[in-house]
This record gives sequence, C-alpha cells and structure tokens, in this order.
Amino acid sequence: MLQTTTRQLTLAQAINSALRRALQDDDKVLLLGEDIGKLGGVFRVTDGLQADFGSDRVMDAPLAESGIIGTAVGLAYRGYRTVCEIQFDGFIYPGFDQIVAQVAKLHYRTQGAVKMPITLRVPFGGGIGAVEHHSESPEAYFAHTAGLRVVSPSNPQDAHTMLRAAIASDDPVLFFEPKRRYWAKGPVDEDAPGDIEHAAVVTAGTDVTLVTYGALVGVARDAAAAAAEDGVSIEVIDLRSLSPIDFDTVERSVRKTGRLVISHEAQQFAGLGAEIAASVTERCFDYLDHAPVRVTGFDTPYPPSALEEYFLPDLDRMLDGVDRALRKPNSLTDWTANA
Amino acid sequence: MLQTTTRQLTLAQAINSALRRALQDDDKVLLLGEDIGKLGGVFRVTDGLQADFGSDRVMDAPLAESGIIGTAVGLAYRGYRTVCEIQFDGFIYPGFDQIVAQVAKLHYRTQGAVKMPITLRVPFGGGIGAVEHHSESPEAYFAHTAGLRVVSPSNPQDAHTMLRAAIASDDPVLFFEPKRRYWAKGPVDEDAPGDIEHAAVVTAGTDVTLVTYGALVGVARDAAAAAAEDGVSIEVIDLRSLSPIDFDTVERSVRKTGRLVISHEAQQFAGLGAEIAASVTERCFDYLDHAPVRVTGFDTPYPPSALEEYFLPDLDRMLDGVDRALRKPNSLTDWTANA
Amino acid sequence: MPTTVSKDFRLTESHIRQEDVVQLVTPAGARVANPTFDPWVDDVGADQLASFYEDMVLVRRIDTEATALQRQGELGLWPPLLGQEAAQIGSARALRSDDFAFTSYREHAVAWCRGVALPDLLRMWRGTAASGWNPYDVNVAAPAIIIGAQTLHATGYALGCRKDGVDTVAIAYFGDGATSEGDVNEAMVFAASFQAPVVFFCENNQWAISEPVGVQARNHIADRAPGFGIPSLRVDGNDVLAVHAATRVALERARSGGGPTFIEAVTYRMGPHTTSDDPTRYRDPDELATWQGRDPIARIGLLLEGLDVDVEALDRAVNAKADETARALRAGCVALAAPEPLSVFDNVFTGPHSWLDRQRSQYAAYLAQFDEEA
Amino acid sequence: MPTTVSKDFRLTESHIRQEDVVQLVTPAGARVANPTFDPWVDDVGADQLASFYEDMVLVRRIDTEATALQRQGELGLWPPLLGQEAAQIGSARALRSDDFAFTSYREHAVAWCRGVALPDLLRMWRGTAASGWNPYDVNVAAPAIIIGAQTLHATGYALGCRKDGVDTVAIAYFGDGATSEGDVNEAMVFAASFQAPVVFFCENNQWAISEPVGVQARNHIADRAPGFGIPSLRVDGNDVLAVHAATRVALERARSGGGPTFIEAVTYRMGPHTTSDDPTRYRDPDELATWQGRDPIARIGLLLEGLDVDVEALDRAVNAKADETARALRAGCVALAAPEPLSVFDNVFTGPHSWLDRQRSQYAAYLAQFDEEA
Ligand SMILES: Cc1ncc(C[n+]2csc(CCOP(=O)(O)OP(=O)(O)O)c2C)c(N)n1
Ligand SMILES: Cc1ncc(C[n+]2csc(CCOP(=O)(O)OP(=O)(O)O)c2C)c(N)n1
Ligand SMILES: [Mg+2]
Ligand SMILES: [Mg+2]
Repeated sequence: MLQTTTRQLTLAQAINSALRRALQDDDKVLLLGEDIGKLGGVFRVTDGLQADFGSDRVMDAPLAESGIIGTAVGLAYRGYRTVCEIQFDGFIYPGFDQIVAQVAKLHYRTQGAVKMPITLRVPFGGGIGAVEHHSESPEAYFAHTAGLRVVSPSNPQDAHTMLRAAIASDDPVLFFEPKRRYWAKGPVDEDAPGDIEHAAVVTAGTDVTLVTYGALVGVARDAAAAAAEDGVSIEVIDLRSLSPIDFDTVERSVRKTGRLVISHEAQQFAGLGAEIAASVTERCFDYLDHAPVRVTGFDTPYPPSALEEYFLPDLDRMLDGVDRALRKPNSLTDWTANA
Repeated sequence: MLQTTTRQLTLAQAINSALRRALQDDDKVLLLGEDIGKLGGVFRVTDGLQADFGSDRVMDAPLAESGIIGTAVGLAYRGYRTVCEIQFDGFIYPGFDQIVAQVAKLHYRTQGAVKMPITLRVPFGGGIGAVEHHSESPEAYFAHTAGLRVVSPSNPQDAHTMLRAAIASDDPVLFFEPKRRYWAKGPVDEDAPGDIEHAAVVTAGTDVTLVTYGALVGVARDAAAAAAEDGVSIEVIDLRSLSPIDFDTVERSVRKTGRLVISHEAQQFAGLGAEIAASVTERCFDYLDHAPVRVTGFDTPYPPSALEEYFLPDLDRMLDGVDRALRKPNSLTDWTANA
Repeated sequence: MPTTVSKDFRLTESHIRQEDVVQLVTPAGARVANPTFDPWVDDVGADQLASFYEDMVLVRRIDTEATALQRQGELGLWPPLLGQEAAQIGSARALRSDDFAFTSYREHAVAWCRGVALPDLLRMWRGTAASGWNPYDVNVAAPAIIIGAQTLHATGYALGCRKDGVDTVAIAYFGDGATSEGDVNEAMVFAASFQAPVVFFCENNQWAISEPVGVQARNHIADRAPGFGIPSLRVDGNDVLAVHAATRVALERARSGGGPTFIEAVTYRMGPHTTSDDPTRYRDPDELATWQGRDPIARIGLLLEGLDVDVEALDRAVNAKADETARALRAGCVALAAPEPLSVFDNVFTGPHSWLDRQRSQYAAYLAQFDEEA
Repeated sequence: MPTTVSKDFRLTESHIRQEDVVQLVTPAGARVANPTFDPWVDDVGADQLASFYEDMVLVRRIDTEATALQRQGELGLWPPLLGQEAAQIGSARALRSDDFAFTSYREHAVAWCRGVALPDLLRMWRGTAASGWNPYDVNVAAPAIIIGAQTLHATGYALGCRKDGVDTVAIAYFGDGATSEGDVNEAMVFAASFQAPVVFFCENNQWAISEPVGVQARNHIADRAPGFGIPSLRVDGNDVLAVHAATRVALERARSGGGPTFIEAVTYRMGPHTTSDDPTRYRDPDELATWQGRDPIARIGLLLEGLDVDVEALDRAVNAKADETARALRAGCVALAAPEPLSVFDNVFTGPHSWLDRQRSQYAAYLAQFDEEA
C-alpha cells in the first residue's frame, strides 16, 4: 500500500505535481501550450516536465490558440488526452470557436461516439498588477456553453486533486487557476480522493451564506473571520465546480441561513452570480429573507492596474454585501429598497 | 415636411430598408460580410444594396469572421461605421476575440479617444429546421461582455427603427435578428422615432409578467391570448434591448403582477434569464409572490432539427411556466417545491 | 506504383504553376503522359478505372436523388457535390482503410468510398441526428460545417498517428473559401511545425456560395502552402486519375515521414451551393457551360472507350446499380425517424451531470403530463 | 529617392532568399552597394544618418531607464526593445505624419519617432491607464497585446484610406510569433483581396518568449506573404538604412495603388521578453554574443566614422540628450498618479447606459460611506 504523504506545496507546484502524475499514469496524456517546455510556462507551472517526459509529450505549440485547441480535438479523436495551457485568461478568445463549436459539442454531434477528454488550463483573475488582457475572468462564457465542465480550485490540495480528476474525466473541462494564488502554500496529499463535482463548506456559519470560488475564497474566509468579531456568522462555500454547480450544498446552507451573498471577480451582468441567485431563488424562495446579493467586478473592461483594487471585490465590499443581505442599514440600502 | 408613410414589409425587408437609409444618410456607413453583394445575403437581407451603392460600400468579404470584424475595427479607427453581417449565429465564434478584446474594449482602452460604432448583424435562433450551427442563441456571451450593447427586434417596425439607431450609435451593437421571423410582415413607418434602450409592453396584463425577446415574442403573445381564455391575465414584455435591460419597465410590471416568467431560446445555465431573475429579485423581492420562472432552451447543444420542437420554448411550455409562477399544481410543482 | 517517395522526388515550383496543373486525362479522354506522376498510377488498369467510373456515376445518382428528396421535403437541406466527383473519389480511393478523413459538408463521395451506409449519408440533412455515422466505423470524422475547423483536427489526428508510431495518415478536405479562415492557416503552421502526416486537400470549386475564388485569393490557392514550408500540388480536380496520383504522392510523403502536403484540386461546383441557393443571382451561365465541357465522368468514359472497354455494357450495369442505389437511398431516407424527445439530452456529457440530469427529469415530468391528459 | 515605384521594380523571388537579405551597411559599418535599394536612400546623407543614430541611442536609453524603473517598482512590467532599434526607427522614420501605425507592445521606438510624449510611453506599464496616448494625436493606435490582432486593424484602416481617396498608408508591426495566429493570415487575405495600402512589418527577433522562430515557421517568415499575393522583402533588421529603404519601397507601393507589401526585418531580441522573463532558462548565451556583434547602433557609428563625422562629439551630444531624456522619463513616470476610483466606469460607453450608470452611482454611494466614517 502506498504511504500517504502530505507535502507543503504552492498552488503552482500542486498543479505541476498533478500534471506529472497524470503524465506518469497515462501515456495518452499530453501537454500542449505556448512556452510550456524549457521555460516551464510563464508561471513555471510546467517546470521540469519537458525535461522529464520529453518534447513529444510536453509540446511547445506555435503561437495560436485556435491551433492549440483544434489540434487537441484531433488528438482526442485519436484517443489522446491533451492538457492545453492557455497562457492568460485574455488569450483564450482566439480559441473560442474551437472550444464552443467543437470541444463542447463533438460528443453530442457524434451521438456519443467521440470523446473529448481535453483539459484547458487557464490562469485567471486579477490582483497581480498586470497589463490589459491578463486579469480576466471569462468563466461565465464557458459555463453558459452546454457540453463543458468548468471548475476552479482555491487551494493547493484542490488544485492537485481536481486537476487530476479533470484530466481523467472523459468530458472536456475548463480548469481556471486563480493566478494570484499560485504562490500560496498549503498541504497537499497527492493520494487524496476527489472529484470535480462538489462544493466545499469552507467556514460553517448560520446567518448568511457567502458563495464564491477561486482567489476570492481566501478573501471570503477573512470576511467571515471579521464578521465573526461583530457577531455575524457567515457560512463560506467554495464552489469548486462552476458548471455544474453543486446546488444541493448551496441550498442546504441557504435553507439554514435564509440569506445569500455571491461574489466573483467577473463582471456582474449575466455572470455566474446571476445563475446562482436565480437558481437559489427558484429552489429556496420560501426560505429566503432577502434577495440574493451580488458582490462582483464591475461591468467595465478590467481596468488598468492602478484601479484594480476598486474593481475587485474585497473584504469591505463583501461585508457590505453581507450587511445588505441582513437588511442592516448601509450605503446601498436605499438602492435595494427603492430601486 | 416629410410625409409619414407606413408600408407593409417583412422583417427582412424592414432591415433592408434600414440599411438603405443608413447608406443614403451617412457616407461613412459601409456594409461588410460574406455573400452580401450580388447574392444579397443568404436571407436576401441586403438584396439590391450592392447594385445601388456599389461594391465599395457594400463589400463581399473573404470567408473569415475575425477578418471581417478586425477590418471593421480598423475602419472604425478611420472614422467609418461598418455594419457587418455574420451569416449565421453559429459562425460568430471565430470572430469572438476581435469582438470581446477589441470592439468591446477599444473605447475604454483608449480613454475614450477612439470610437467603435460597429454594428454586427446576426441572424439568430432556431425553428427553421436547419443543420447544426445554424440555430444558436449566443446573445448571453455578448451581454456578459462589458462595452457592448446587445439588442434584438421582434417585428418589422422595431427591426427598422432599432437597426438605424444601432448604426447611428457610437457604441458597438450586437444586433440579433430573429431569423424565423424574417418573412413575417408588419407595418413599418420608416420615419418613426425609436431607440435601442427601451422594452415594450406588448400585451398588458395583471397576473403574471412574461418577459421575452426576438422570435419568442410572438409565441408569448399567443400564450397570453390562450391564458386570457382561462382567465389568466399575462403582461408580455418584449425586451428589445438585451444589454442593458430596461429593468424599470420590467420592474413596474412585476410590482403589479408579483410574478415573473422569463423565456428565451438560449440555454438556461448562466443565460440572460438568470440575469433577469436575479435583477428583478433584487429590485422587487418584497413584491414577488413566487420565484421567477425560466422557460428556456435546454442545456444541451442545439439539437438536430427533428428534436428542435422539444428544445424550443413553445406556447405550452410558457403556459406551464405561468402555472408554476401562479403556484398552480402542474408537473413541475414538485420540483420547485421540494427540490 | 512506387512504394516510397524517392529522395529525388521534389515538389518543385513548377508543380504549382497554372500551366503545370497536373492532368493525366484530357476532357476529351486522352491519356497525357507525365513522367513524374505516371509511375504513381501504373497499377491503375482498365478495371480500376471502370470502378472509379462506377463510383462516380453512383455518387452522382445519390446526389441527384438527395436533391430530389430535399425538393420533396424529405430532407431539410442538401449540398450537392455535382461536378466534384473526381476530386473526391480520386483522392478517397487512394486512402488506406486506417487513414482518417476530416471533411466538410460536401464530401458525400468521400463518405461513400469509405463505406458509409446509404441512409447514414442523409441523417444530418434530414435532421434526425447531428451527424450520420460513427466516425470510428469508417474513419471519417463528423462533417465540419464551421468552415476550416476540421483542418486543425486532421493535423492533431495526424500528430497522434506519429506519436503512435504508425504510418496512418489524416486527410483534411476543405474548400477554396475555407483557405481564408484563420484555422486553415494555423493548421498549416502546426502541421509544418510538428511535421504531421496530414494531407490538405482543397477542392477549389471556384465558388464559396456566391463569392468567386478571386475574393479569397489573388494567387492560386496552391501557392499558399509552400510559404508555410508545405509542398503543394495543383491538380486537375476533374481528372480522377490525376487526383489519384497526386493523393498517392502526398500520402506516401506523409507515411514515410515527409510531413504534410497540400493539394489544390481545381474543379467546379456545377450545382447550387445548397438546395437553398440560387446561383443565377451571381453566376454567368457560360461559366457553367465551359465546365460542363470538362465533366469528370464523361472523360473517364471516353478514356475507357479508348482502352477498348465496352462502355455501353458498363453503363448498363452501372446505371442499374445506380437505380437500385437511388431506390435504397430513398427508402432508407423516409425510414429515418425522429428520435424520441428525451434523447435531446443524450451525449452532452459522458456520464451523470447534476444540472442536466435534473433538467431532463423535469422535462420528462412535463412530457408525462400530456400522456396523462391523453 | 524615387517618387514612384517604377513598373519594372518587381519584388522578385530573390528578395526573399536568405542569401539576399537586404543589407546596405555591414556590421563592420561598411556601406554595401545595392543597385535596387540604393536609389531609395540616395537622399539619406550623413546628417540624417546621424539623426537615426541619435534616435537609436535615445530609445535605447529610454529602454534601459524603463527597465530600471520596473526593477525599482515604478512600473508593473516592461518589454525591452533592446536590439530592435534599427528595425523600428528605420521603418518609423520612413512614415509620413499622416500614415498610421498599428503596433504591438514592444514598439517604443516607433511611438518615440511618432512623437509620443515621454511619460505617455509608460502609462500602460505603470498601470495608470490602459494605454498611453490619444491615437489621433500621433497616428499610432493603442498597442495590441493580443498577438496579431492589430494586423487586421491596419488592414481596415488602410482600406478606409483608399475609400477616402488619400494616399495615406497604414503599417502593422508584429513579431515572428504573431505570424502563427489566424488573424495575421486573415489580414494578408483581406489586404490582398481589397488591395489595401498596408505595410506588414514583421520584426523577426528570433524568439516568441521562449520559443525560437523555428517553432512557428520552417521557412523564412518572408516566404509566407507571396503565397497570399503579397510581395515580400527580407531585410537586415539591424541595418537602419536597409530597413529605411525597404520601408520606403513598401510605402511607395502602397501610396501608388500597388497594394500591400510584407517586410521581414531580421533582428534579435537582445533582452528578456519582458522584465518578468528569464531567458537563461531557454537561450544559449553564445547566440546573444553573436547578435551583439551585429548591434544596430554600433554599425551606424562605424559608418558615420567612415563618412568623417566626428562621432565622439556626436556621442557627447547624444549622450547628454539621453541623460536628460532618462531624467525626464523618470520624473514623468513617478508623477503619473493613479486616476480617481470612479474613473473605472469612464469610457465604457460613449454616452449614458442605464445599467452601468446605476452601478457607478451605487459604488459612489458605497465609497462615500468611508468618507463619512472618516
Ligand atoms: C465559420 C463559418 N462561416 C461561414 C459559414 C457559412 N458558409 C457555409 S458554406 C460557405 C462557403 C464555403 O465555401 P468553400 O470553402 O469554397 O466550400 P464549398 O462550399 O465551395 O464546398 C459559407 C460561407 C460557415 N459554415 N462557417
Ligand atoms: C493571443 C495571445 N496569445 C498569447 C499571448 C502571450 N504572449 C505575449 S508576447 C508572446 C510572444 C510574442 O512573440 P512575437 O510575436 O515574436 O513578438 P515579440 O514578443 O518577440 O516581440 C506571447 C505568446 C498574447 N499576448 N496574445
Ligand atoms: Mg468552394
Ligand atoms: Mg519575436
């Protein structure tokens, strides 16, 4: 029997080790992306993998995202499981057609004959002081696309476990990596079981349910701690899977708290927060004491980095949302009342 | 003074006449798209325009959507207002990057120096028995994208008026044309004023608000007529603008009815219905007697045409949604109650 | 036929010149000697030519029948291949059964040569399924309607073959219009970069719906590939033998580690783009007449006559087969029934899915309501 | 300099051969006679060469200072142009003021030559604005970070110039890596199809971050354009004079209705991809040494010496200017302040917007809360 060992790894290292294990365990697994070879990717997530597995399995791709994803589709037809790295969130759009029209649909389009076990790894989100196109949160585009699974880990353990589950899944998976947490360390048990289906209750609470994912989970946890000092008990849920969403877990919490706050970095309009608010309202209408509250990025392009602290939901804005859910008077009470 | 004349036109003809007027009124207006010249487009929407305005203004483009949209961006830099035709909804994705990263963002990215008065005309939606990729409803992708306006007319008059307003707008506009209504006739006053901001109350009612847009407006109107016979009074709202949404109009209605049903052909998960449900719940929580109900396409790829009648919301499904909003026992009541 | 591409065989500049479009049989049915390409078809005797002829006649009949079925409301749409039989059959008949074809929507003859069953050709056009066959049964992918997307799939598949250490080849079929799409160019970049064993087979039928090829390209389509480091050939696409020879060269290059090759088959779309199209709006009828003079079937008939084959007898046999095929196609077509409503939810994912499974159950409950009412 | 491109001037195959890379000044500073290109720079005397030299020294200093500012935390990121001064200055100085440049993120020298003010060069890298200048003030578009996207914009702009009946030209700057993106290929398709007056200027600096150009292309980059019907030139990108001549040819072709031209400037990225990059992970130091021997500034210094210019005096003057420029750059940089919070909502739309205006008001109310508290 394998001995279970837990190591302290950064989130980036946890992903690296998941890729390594996937490459070891299944010789149909390939990595394809820009600069993932000698450089190890711009975030060093694939560090050392080309050296150890060869350039036949860890492939530097020409600079073309549609090409990368379309090539992975052909490889899937041939039985390969390709893990593509998209260098930054903002560079996935040239590959959008291949994702939406091919990757997402081919299993359906072939009546189940062809599988598309492709994993698209995408560092996403802001907060790293980057230039434009490097801080986006495009997850809702993919969550709205039938045939794709969309997931996002918030810590090294989940990053490791979920990535391995994503690669092993016969469904295509968009794997959004919270880039500003790449360097955050945490314990990782590489043999821990796990899936890409379930949300996690991160902090138990009774007054308000705070649902989020990715980099904001840490912020939400801090918000819960701060609120606790004021006697407000927040239950923080880390969604982990963004499509589908584990509504059973969310619902269980909201039936208890009667109040829901949802937070994401992505723009609000027609974002995931809307789906969560709508679905939870459908499922828990009679349990809700207040309309679900959204605390999100603004409906502007991601701003220049000097402004990102305002754009990004932070602890204060989350607590403001919690106040609103609790119908405590605050700056926005007017808005929700007489809007 | 110009005499106001009202003509009976099909929706396609109403668009054609809007393009003609735009070309006449402003020599910076150009049309660019596949097969829009001699052929007049696969739906004949641009019929005769190249003959009348020349191939310098009505341009057949090489077969490349990113090319079409990127070229329009460059033309906008030079002061032109290009109306691009995307041949079918499912063919917009190769141009997604240019839309999301350039068209939507360039005004912001240049601190307001550069304008992108581009109109992207997209025939959308199902119900015409077409093969795959020809029946999609991708509007939520664009509604979720900051910097774009998204609109959809449901009748010839709006098609005419709104297209002219879209072309005149200095903002980029996604103009979704309900293709299965192209051949539906209606009166068109080419001098009628209009905008791309406001929803329209199509049928006044008191019991339930039914919000929809595009081709489903006709279905909703029929549903309202059918319900009226059963003594249920439905207020049908045609959104017209999908981003932003005229929530004032929707809110006014819901405060009156206390019940909201939203219908669209697009997939449900993270679709526009979610935004409408979430926003209306935020604004009208204390007025709602039931959670907003969504009646939409399923979260599958658009199916082969033999199955589209099941995929598409029809009169029965809309009325089923109305029943649920009214908490009348029906097949899905169980679901909403104990889910 | 040579079993290897000799080191000396280089696709030279001249192969991609208009003047040098590879032609082995003239429209009048005369065999033109060609020292470069003749060895590649030296095993193709009268029997095989007759079987090409048969395939061409059969698919033309299938095409005509499908067009009729569409007119009669049995199909939603049909994109005729009329005029492109030689390009498709000459190339598809050069494939090995393990080779894999990635086609667009017009390659009915490719599907036919690969063994797709008759009614399966029609499923997607009748709307009873998103695509007609299991790709692995015939080694033909689901047809790509998104223009050009399949060229990348072929490249990826070919790369996979190389990784598997087999000499299987992928072939991508696409049109002249498709060459404008970014994907086709990216496919050439990737194929060259990875030296993937893929054949890019462009049927330049002169039109992309209403747009003449001049809108897409000022040069010959075949001129583009060499700049990507991919040798290219320009071949008379209405000459089944020339197409066959060129495809064999390209396949052999790929099998022997020579990487990708690009073939431009110069042909003509004699019919409308699809049954929804009206070419009289944009096309000079004289052009059609010119190309009818280059009909791919007629010239093989003439060639066979020159080879002392009893073409009249052949025609009788082939036409009888064609009649039978058309009957079978029609019968198969009308027998294609709509799938049951709940199948709309099948095969979105490979296993359970909390959201979709719930949606499916809800819809089942909704449908059950009507059964109860009835 | 000729004012028109003579009918006889054809960009022949030989222009795109490695052997024939256009070079007018050797790394040792010797002037190489070239009957084709010499006439295009016959008006470029010692004074103008000295001014190229000055520009190159100044932008190198700007580049070095910006790198230092990044290291000191004043900038978020900086992509150095070190080594590419000649390619950028030789071309940008050939533009007319009404010509319009669409660049990527590395063309600081192009911006400099077009008159972009010093601190404006840094705004986007400091993060105080999404882009640094009003494009219409200097006829340089907002830099494109999405690789290749700007080539289509240049094509569209050029098409607009043609429609306006003016002889203004658009020029697109992009890298070797960019040539793999679909957009760049589509830009060539559109430019050829519409005969747009656009110059495609590819700085082949041998690397796309960590990927050598061989990953993108097996042939020369310049080989690709002719297949699209676009003549191309391969030029020594570290030879400011050769670049200048080639750009003038391309501009003149465009102005006189000759359509697009593609220039591959063969150069080298002497620094890291950006200040975040570590080229020691992937690059052989010998390669850098080789290219340092081809430094673009050094050779013009030597050439000027050969022309009896007092380069020492020139250096003194130029270095003084450079010091001053660096000081001004630094001062301008630290003075660039963050915009006020609510400006995050500005310029999303050109006018009122019900949703966004409401969001802005809500956020303003939220912020006001803190003022009240304080
Ligand atoms: C991405 C995309 N854009 C547009 C279309 C619409 N469309 C279908 S066929 C066609 C023309 C294709 O021309 P070509 O590649 O020459 O193939 P052919 O039809 O001649 O066989 C177009 C524009 C499409 N299917 N996909
Ligand atoms: C669409 C897109 N994909 C990926 C990137 C990430 N990226 C930034 S620069 C770069 C390399 C570009 O190489 P090249 O075109 O040669 O230009 P250079 O940096 O050498 O000037 C990459 C991959 C991007 N900016 N845009
Ligand atoms: Mg064609
Ligand atoms: Mg480069």
